Amino acid sequence: MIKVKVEFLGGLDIISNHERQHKLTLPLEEGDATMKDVITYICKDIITDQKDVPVFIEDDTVRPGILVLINDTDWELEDKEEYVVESGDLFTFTSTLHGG
Amino acid sequence: MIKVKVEFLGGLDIISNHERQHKLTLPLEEGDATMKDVITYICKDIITDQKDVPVFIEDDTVRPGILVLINDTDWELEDKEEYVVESGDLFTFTSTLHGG
Amino acid sequence: RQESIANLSLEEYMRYGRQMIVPEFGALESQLVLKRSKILVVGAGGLGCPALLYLTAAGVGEIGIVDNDIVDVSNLHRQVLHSTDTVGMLKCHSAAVMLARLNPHVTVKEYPIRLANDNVFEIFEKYDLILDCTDAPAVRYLVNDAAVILNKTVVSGSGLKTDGQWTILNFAGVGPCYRCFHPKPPAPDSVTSCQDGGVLGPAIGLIGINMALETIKVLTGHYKPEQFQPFMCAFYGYHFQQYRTFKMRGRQKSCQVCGEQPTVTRTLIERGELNYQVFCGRSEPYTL
Amino acid sequence: RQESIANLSLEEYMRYGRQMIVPEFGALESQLVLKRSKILVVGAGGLGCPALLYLTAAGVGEIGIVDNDIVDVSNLHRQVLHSTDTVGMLKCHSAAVMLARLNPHVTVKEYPIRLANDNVFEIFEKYDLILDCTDAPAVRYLVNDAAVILNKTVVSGSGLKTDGQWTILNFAGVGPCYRCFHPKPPAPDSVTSCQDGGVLGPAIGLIGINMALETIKVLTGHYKPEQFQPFMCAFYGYHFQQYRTFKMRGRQKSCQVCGEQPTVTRTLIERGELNYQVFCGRSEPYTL
Ligand SMILES: [Zn+2]
Ligand SMILES: [Zn+2]
Repeated sequence: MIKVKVEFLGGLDIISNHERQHKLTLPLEEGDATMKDVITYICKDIITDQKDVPVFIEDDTVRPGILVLINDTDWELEDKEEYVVESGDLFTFTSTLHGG
Repeated sequence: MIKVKVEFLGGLDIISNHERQHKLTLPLEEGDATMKDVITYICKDIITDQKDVPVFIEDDTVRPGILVLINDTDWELEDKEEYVVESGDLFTFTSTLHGG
Repeated sequence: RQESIANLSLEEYMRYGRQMIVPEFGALESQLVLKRSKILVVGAGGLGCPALLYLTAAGVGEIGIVDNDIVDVSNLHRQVLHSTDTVGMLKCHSAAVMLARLNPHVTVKEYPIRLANDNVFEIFEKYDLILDCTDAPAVRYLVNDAAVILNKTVVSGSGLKTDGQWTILNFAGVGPCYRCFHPKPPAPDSVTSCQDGGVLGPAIGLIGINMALETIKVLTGHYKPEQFQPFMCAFYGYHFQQYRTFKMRGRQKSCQVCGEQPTVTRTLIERGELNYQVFCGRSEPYTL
Repeated sequence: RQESIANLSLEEYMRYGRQMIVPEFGALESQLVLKRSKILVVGAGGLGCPALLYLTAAGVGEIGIVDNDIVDVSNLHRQVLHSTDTVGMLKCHSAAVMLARLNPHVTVKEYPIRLANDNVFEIFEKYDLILDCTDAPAVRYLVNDAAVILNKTVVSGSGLKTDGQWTILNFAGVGPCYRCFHPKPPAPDSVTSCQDGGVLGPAIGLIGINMALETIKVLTGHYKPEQFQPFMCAFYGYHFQQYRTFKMRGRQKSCQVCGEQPTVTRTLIERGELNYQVFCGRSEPYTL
């Protein structure tokens, strides 16, 4: 069991009943779970309405325009989907904004 | 040995050669060290010039006008001097500003 | 006909439309709350200028400005409501002229006076919320004490050089006040004003705008007395982690003005028995 | 005699004195750097207004403003450089008039045009640094590509409703660019402008002021190419932890404009072979 936190910011909370912060328990052991599992369980356990999954996922990964941060660091610096999850991690998903 | 971080912000870095972030190692065991020890070791190991100690300490505690935060929480909520230190703690000391 | 659109004219409806559609703001109801609100900005300097600009633009009904200072050319790098052609004018008047151009629906009242023990209560009584945009501890304690005694929320900010802080004091009569955070005044040698220590314009401007946003959130009911979490935000402009939010203590039972046995009272202040200059250990009088 | 004080007049010396004494700023030398600098602000809206105000106040030598839009009353709750009596005027002109009053030492150039493939290079070439204060992905990619090709740093901000973001792109020709962060454009259905989605004035204003501060830090040499840490700051106005600083990826070798084998080139853009509207999947043309 790995306990992590998930945040949807910048308007992305529309896919989770406007809840911005979530606790997520992965039924996996530390060392076995990767970011890919986190995404799978977000789709399964956090996204309220399965019709909203395409707002979050496109071509089997997080949709362009959504920034992914692992403990406040760009996931591009952390192996992206291959990142090995630790208890207490914070995963932030925030929409890129365009207004001015 | 307990390793913690210490920050001097809001201009208080004048007492430590303008270094804002410091690593501090306390030669004590977890459970034995309190905030009082942190303050003692800051005066001994971090404050560059002992003449600057009165900028930090008055009447045996942190000087009025300096906010003390333990892991971003007001030390008033954390037992102040009696707080039991854990490895990885962040102690922030920031001057209260008055300008407008 | 125009007035019948729930007390906003068609022009106001168009003017405020883009903030009324923001879900967190609260639509027409919140716009009407803003229109009915009266707020007082103490100090029209580096903090007050941006706070005044954005609160006037947002449509707060009445705004009072307390400042007895005169616009100086050395203010203009940060006090962006004033301009080269208002140098020498009273700041509260220079500000009022500019704000009237921006939004004629807002009533601006000018108080070209120094806030003091003998005038603070009669001015504060007229307003719902106070913005502390002042520049010295003595006047900050005075603003706090009068606001606590009159049960007004204070949105408070301060800055110096590249850094700043802001918070909400005495929120709805239940949150902590300035004396809860600072029961003892700072030593005079640790106090520096922007005029003496310098300040970057955008650094102090940021704090003023944040104060404007917090004021809108307080007025429109975003913060609830039963859920309010005391906080202080801090900004360090030349630091990688520029912004920090600190979780702060609640109201202190031992507080001398908002606690269980207050020693600071209206009578004490009005009779001049509490001398804020002496309390803060300064020989010279403060200026805003 | 006055001009001899190291190229600042006595009036400028007094005007900028309070920022020159801030140690992090860099004294007279940095003030002279600002005076010699030329910056371009693309968009005089919710982000551009506060950025222009504070950069003009700080004494940047020349500021160009690109905007072909007209002041509308629905802009005034957030676009605080404009005013009720400039409704109907070109935004770049309304802004220029106000800025001249604030600081006559700054040269303001107006570009009342829509930034496009066939004009972006000739305009950008004249400036040292670009502020991206625009309102749609298509123009953000255009700004980025032209700046990367001309080796200009971009200070970029954006916002919507209660939230915002800002970052430094293509810093000194070594930092990551907009395409490094966003190799694929967002789906058109996920893109909302402030005009359509709404925005709170102080929320977008905060981002613009932060952009002004970052611009000053870039121009005065606070960031060094060898030590630059890519970042993105994010603001969530109705969240307890309002501000976050994210550590971001560096320049990407695979980037289509700043990478090892760029496919986006000046020729491609100027010939119109890269259609930014089509790239971003939008049928209607962008507006600033
Ligand atoms: Zn109190
Ligand atoms: Zn790139």
